[in-house]
Amino acid sequence: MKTSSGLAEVGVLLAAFVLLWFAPSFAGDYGLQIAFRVLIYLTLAESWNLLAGSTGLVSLGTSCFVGLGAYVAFGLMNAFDVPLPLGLACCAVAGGALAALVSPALFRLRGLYFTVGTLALAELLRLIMVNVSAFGGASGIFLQKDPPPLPVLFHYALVVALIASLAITACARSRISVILRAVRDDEDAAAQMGVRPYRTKLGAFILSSALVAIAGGVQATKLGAIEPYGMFGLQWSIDVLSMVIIGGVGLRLGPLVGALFVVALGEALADYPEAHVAIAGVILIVLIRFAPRGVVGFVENLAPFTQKKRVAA
Amino acid sequence: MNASGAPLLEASGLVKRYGGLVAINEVDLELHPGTITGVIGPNGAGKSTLIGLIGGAIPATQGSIRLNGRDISRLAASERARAGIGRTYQIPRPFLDMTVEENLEVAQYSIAPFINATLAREERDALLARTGLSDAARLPARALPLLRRKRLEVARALALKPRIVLLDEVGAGLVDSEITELITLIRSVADPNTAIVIVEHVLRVVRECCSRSIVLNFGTKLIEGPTAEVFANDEVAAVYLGTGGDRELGAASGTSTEAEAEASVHLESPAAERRVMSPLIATRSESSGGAPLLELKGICASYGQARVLKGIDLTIREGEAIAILGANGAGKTTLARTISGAIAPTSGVLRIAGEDVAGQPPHRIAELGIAHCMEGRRIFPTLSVKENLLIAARNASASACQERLDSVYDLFPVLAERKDHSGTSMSGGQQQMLAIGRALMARPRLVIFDEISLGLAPVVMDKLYEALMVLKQAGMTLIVIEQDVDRALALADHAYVLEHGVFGLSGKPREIAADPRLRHIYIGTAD
Amino acid sequence: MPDIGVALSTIVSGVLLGGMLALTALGLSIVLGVMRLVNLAHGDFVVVGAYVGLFFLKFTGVDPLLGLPVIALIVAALAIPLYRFLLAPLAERGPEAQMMTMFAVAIILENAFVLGFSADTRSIERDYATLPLTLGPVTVPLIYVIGFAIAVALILAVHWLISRTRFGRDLRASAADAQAAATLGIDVKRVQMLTFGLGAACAGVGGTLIGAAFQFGPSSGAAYLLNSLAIVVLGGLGNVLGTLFGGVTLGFLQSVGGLTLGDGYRDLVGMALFLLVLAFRPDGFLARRRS
Amino acid sequence: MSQRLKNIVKAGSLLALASIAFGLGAARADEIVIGASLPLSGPLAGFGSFQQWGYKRAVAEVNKAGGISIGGTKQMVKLIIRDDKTDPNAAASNTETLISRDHVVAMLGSCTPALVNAGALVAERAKKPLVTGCDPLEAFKSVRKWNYVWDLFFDEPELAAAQFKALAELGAQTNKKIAIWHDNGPDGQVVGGKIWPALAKDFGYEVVQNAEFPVDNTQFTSIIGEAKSKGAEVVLVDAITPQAIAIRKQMAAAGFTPKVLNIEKGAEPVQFAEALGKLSDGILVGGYWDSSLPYPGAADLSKAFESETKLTSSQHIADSYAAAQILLDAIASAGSTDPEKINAAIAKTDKTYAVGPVKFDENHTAKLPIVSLQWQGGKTVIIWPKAAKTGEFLFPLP
Repeated sequence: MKTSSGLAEVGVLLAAFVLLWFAPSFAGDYGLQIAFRVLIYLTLAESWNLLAGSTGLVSLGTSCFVGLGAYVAFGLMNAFDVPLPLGLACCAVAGGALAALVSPALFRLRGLYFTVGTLALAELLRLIMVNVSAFGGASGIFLQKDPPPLPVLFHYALVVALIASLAITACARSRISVILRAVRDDEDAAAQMGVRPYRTKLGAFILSSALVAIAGGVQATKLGAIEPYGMFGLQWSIDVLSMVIIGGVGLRLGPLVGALFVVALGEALADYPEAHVAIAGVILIVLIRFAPRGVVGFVENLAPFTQKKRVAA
Repeated sequence: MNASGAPLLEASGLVKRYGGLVAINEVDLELHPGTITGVIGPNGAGKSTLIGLIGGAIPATQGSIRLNGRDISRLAASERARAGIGRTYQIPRPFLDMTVEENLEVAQYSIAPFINATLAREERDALLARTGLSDAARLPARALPLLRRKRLEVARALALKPRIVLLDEVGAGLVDSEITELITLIRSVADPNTAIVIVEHVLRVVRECCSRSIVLNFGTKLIEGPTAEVFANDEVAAVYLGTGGDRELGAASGTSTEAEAEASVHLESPAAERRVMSPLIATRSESSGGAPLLELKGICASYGQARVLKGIDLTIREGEAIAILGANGAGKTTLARTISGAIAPTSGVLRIAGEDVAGQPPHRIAELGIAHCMEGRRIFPTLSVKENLLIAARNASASACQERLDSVYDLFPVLAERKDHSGTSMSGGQQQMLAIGRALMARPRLVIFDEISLGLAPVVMDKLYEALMVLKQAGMTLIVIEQDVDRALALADHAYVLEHGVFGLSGKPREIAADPRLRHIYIGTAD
Repeated sequence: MPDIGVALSTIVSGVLLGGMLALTALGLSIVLGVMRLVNLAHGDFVVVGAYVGLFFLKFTGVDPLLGLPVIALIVAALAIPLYRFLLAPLAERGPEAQMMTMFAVAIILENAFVLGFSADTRSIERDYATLPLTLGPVTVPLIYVIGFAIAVALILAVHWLISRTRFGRDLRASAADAQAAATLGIDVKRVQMLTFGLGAACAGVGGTLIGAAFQFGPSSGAAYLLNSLAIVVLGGLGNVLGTLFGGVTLGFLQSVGGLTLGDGYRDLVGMALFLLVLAFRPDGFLARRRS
Repeated sequence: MSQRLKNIVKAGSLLALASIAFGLGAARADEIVIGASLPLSGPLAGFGSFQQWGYKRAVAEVNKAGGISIGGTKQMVKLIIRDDKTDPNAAASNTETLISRDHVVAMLGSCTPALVNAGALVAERAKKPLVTGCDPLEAFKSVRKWNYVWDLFFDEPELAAAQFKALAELGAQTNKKIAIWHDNGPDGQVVGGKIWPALAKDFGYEVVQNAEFPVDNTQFTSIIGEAKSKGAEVVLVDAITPQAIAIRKQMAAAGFTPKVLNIEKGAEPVQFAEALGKLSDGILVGGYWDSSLPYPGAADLSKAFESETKLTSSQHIADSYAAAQILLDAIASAGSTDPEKINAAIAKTDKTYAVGPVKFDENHTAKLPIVSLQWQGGKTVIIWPKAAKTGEFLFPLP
């Protein structure tokens, strides 16, 4: 049952992937722009979930890896003229390496302290980027060659999102899932059963960071110009947390719904520039208060015929 | 593979200190394949700590552990599990949101990630059949009642295919028929290549399963030998049952001495004490119109998903002292916490002096004169002794506070000596005195004493119970929750025995003490 | 290498400034210690304090330093409803819900500042804010000395409040073991509410001082939040005197960083230090907590 | 389990529906839609609000006059403004939305190189013309060779040279020791890191200190201390407003009063003087506009802003107003909403606007003439060049 449903989920993901692959031919420019944003956000949210859902670690350090990916991608493409796919692969390596590098320090921190630590890490990296002129300082750097056209970038984003979703599916539907859930639910009891909690958490952290870094690379390529304030901005981390909370913590569809919601809300509210930030804040407060399991959980509660099922994602 | 005669596991000179507290002191242990060893001893003797030390959950302060000749003292818990040590937790810690089957998969996949799925399934099915959980394979662990959770603990430990199985109080809180099932299970687990350790309060399990037994008291090994001999030992019976006992035992442990106990608790004649204690005891109110001070009707309460109390009726009038007895996990502490408001009852009526207070926050209930001397003492480490005491004196004037402080100091002079030290810098017994004094500082109408004798030397327990007796004689209303049956019954006017969330037995202390069912619940020797 | 006078002045200024910033961190620290809440709106509370100080001066003409008690009360009065209506209902829901709620409050506040007071950079204009104080080779801003003195006085006062008074006792007990505290008769929610108010009041006072010493605008909050977090971690969560210590230490090290590497590296030094302390002494700062 | 599949399918269709829904909302056929992404919140919200006013005024004037004639019929101009929260990512996505959803025919820029670039790169790729101010020309040119983006603003070398020329012409007597403090933003690096040191040499000054700091720095004590100890009498600063305020206060508090203090960028808006009060007196700042300048509409613009908003005006209303006028004029002269035609028309711009004569060069830039301003009593007066002078040079710094 476990494997068959896992395979079914993979099937749905692949079908969606194939369908969306042809989106550039029917979606129109705007649809494609929106879909691109949703896919990038989806990648970030799925990656965040990969870490939080499987290990219970709440990170505010997404921006750190988005920025890292952006700078690595630009650096390599500008300096060595590497092709984009190779550049993105290097982003993944860099993201994973940074995660591995900081994990001895960060994993000493539990709960809230981990969150604060990731926040500090992101800020530290931003400050380094702002100060060190080799990375362009506050001016940032430009991509010297022209980025690929939107449909191509959309395909990159689609592939990254697919990888992130498949990773989540693998973690939630395979043998690994029981190990991850055991570590999340009771680290000590899991250790008594032979699970190595540190390695498990590290694996999730590296995978999650690598995916975020790729997403950062793709996003940066689309922008064509990056600087530390935008790419290392706290906004990324906050957006991800908002998406996950809005979508529904621990629910398989949470990140997708959250990403759609945040992008749609951003689009809708940007037309009311005066107060859109405050409106978004109010919506967030109301959702946290009255929909503890996010939009997905709320909809499930509304529809009693829908099977209520918590998924470890 | 093991040369016969060589121990499978060999621990020597194990020491575990928590700050100044010695939990395990110089314990040696040898486990041979094919044996079942029992570890018994009173609460707080260090039994679970010993399991933790072997299993790797607790790093040892000193000493070495060798498994099959290999030194594993420095290995993490996960590596020891992989090396073949499986353990259960005293309070089952299954992964609640996973199914029973998945709980086993954690162990299976962690030691053999690429195990063939069919093979893994067969192994699981066999384990579940053996532990009697076949019908529950697809249920979430959360849905299991206590006994079955304990079975799951055993099944999980076995899924590691261990050489050493450490079973921590798997019998606690089970009724007799369940114990019989458990014994069958343990016997079925035994095989010539495996060594089993059973830490147990339910002596019947030890007697029927273990060839050898070890008695721990205050962290040291008191005696070791064939189970029958160990059980026949009078000293052991005295220590274990906590009745009277040999006071020198406490002295031997080095953590608490008679002299210390004498200096810590100061009691004169009851009449003198009554005068001294008067600031701590609320004057009787006539206003409640004859309503009982505390009245529970059909109280049910849950911890998370697990229903713990299933309809408790209890009436206490002013000046009464009642004892609530029961095995581990019977719901005693939950009852205490429900009365003091820390847990809101799911249904039922809770009245204090006629006023319905079910669902009120704890501080409101404290205001009404209910004090709760909590299990585990719950001393605030960041507050001094004096501040710990003052915290409970709500809305009292400075002079009233001073009066109450003086009375508590008079009762427990050691607290006066240590008044500016951190509350947790004192020994366990002194902390318990602080906890009692703190409860009294509220000038309560009723005090709930929850397991105040836990982990204390008998001589200190005696002193504490003398103090409670004085309080009772001074007119205080008391609820005493105890594992130590004799002391509690000596104090109480009325006793209740909790069993699976309901009162299974109640009556006058003398009747209860004589009731064979009590011994059955506690020691399992009724048959 | 700068000359000795410059170095001394920089370091003394850094230490004084650190003490001043410790005041803004104090509020964050006690809220974190008692409520286990990373108040992401704390920086904006500082900004609220600065605006309140600015308008206090504008409308009453009274020097904001004299009005500090009133300013503290106003900021606390603004914060308490936030606890009562937004945070208290989420008490059982774990730290993320409360943290995100305060983040939402932060962005609403920032937006409200822009709408209400425009995006202009402001400063509380006082003569003493721009006078130098010279002692031998050392020249430091007078306002730093004033701010430091006020900060030290206030931190000592809060220390006294927490270590010597009934409320302080309740607060420490609630922080150590909320459940036990409640059972002993403490109204933990009320304690938390007052603590939240006290934290906001400290932020408010700190904000007014900062408003006089420096400049501020609607989006200044984030910088103060991060700075405060660094100080809190250095000094130990919920440790009042430790906050002062943390502030002074950070100020000193940031000045040394500024002197040797350039002013741009001040914050970098602070953050690096913050991470190092977090990584190597994470448990020393608060009773263990398991999530 | 099948429910989960259904959920996923549901979500997929939701995504499809959403993309269709977002695709709607096309413009009315008889409107000319132009768009702008502006920093209306975040650190640069101050600039954004001035620009918004300038853009809106230009559009309102055209509409009041009956709109623009396209293929013989008059059409109204619709201006869509979106907030980028001072975040380049948002500036880029706003621009994408304006192009792909709102089908704008052309756009107006944001403010500061980071935000302008983010939007401009999108416009460039989509081949939609974008006219912007608020992006110094060197920084603008360094990004790439532009085809569809046009920038009218000051030229950093010219701005940097202005104060040196002014000091020389006005005869300010100093010890010729100069301290340069600049941020590490694009224009800060160019002006403070390269142009000023070179000019100082040309004008016979000795640079005793050149300090760089990040854009969000708040503490300048060691920088100030060093300049003081080295006896600099001329201090040139390139920093944004919050930092400019902090620097001035910290200089005073450190007891450092040079004879000349010039603060580019940050000292320009009136909030600088409001926040500093008396301390702003005597500070020099290069400007590219003042309502006293003899250009058509300059005086009216400032008056209109102040009477409408009750706020003090800023030179940013002028470049934004002019940028919008240039774009609208180009649409009118193209007589078409075809982006290519509009772009070609922008290239031909040669007219004097409220900011002065505008003619784009081959780099798509138009230099605005520079004046040297000095804060005196909470207002700026032009002290150089002589032709435009509205006040006397206050020397030394009080």
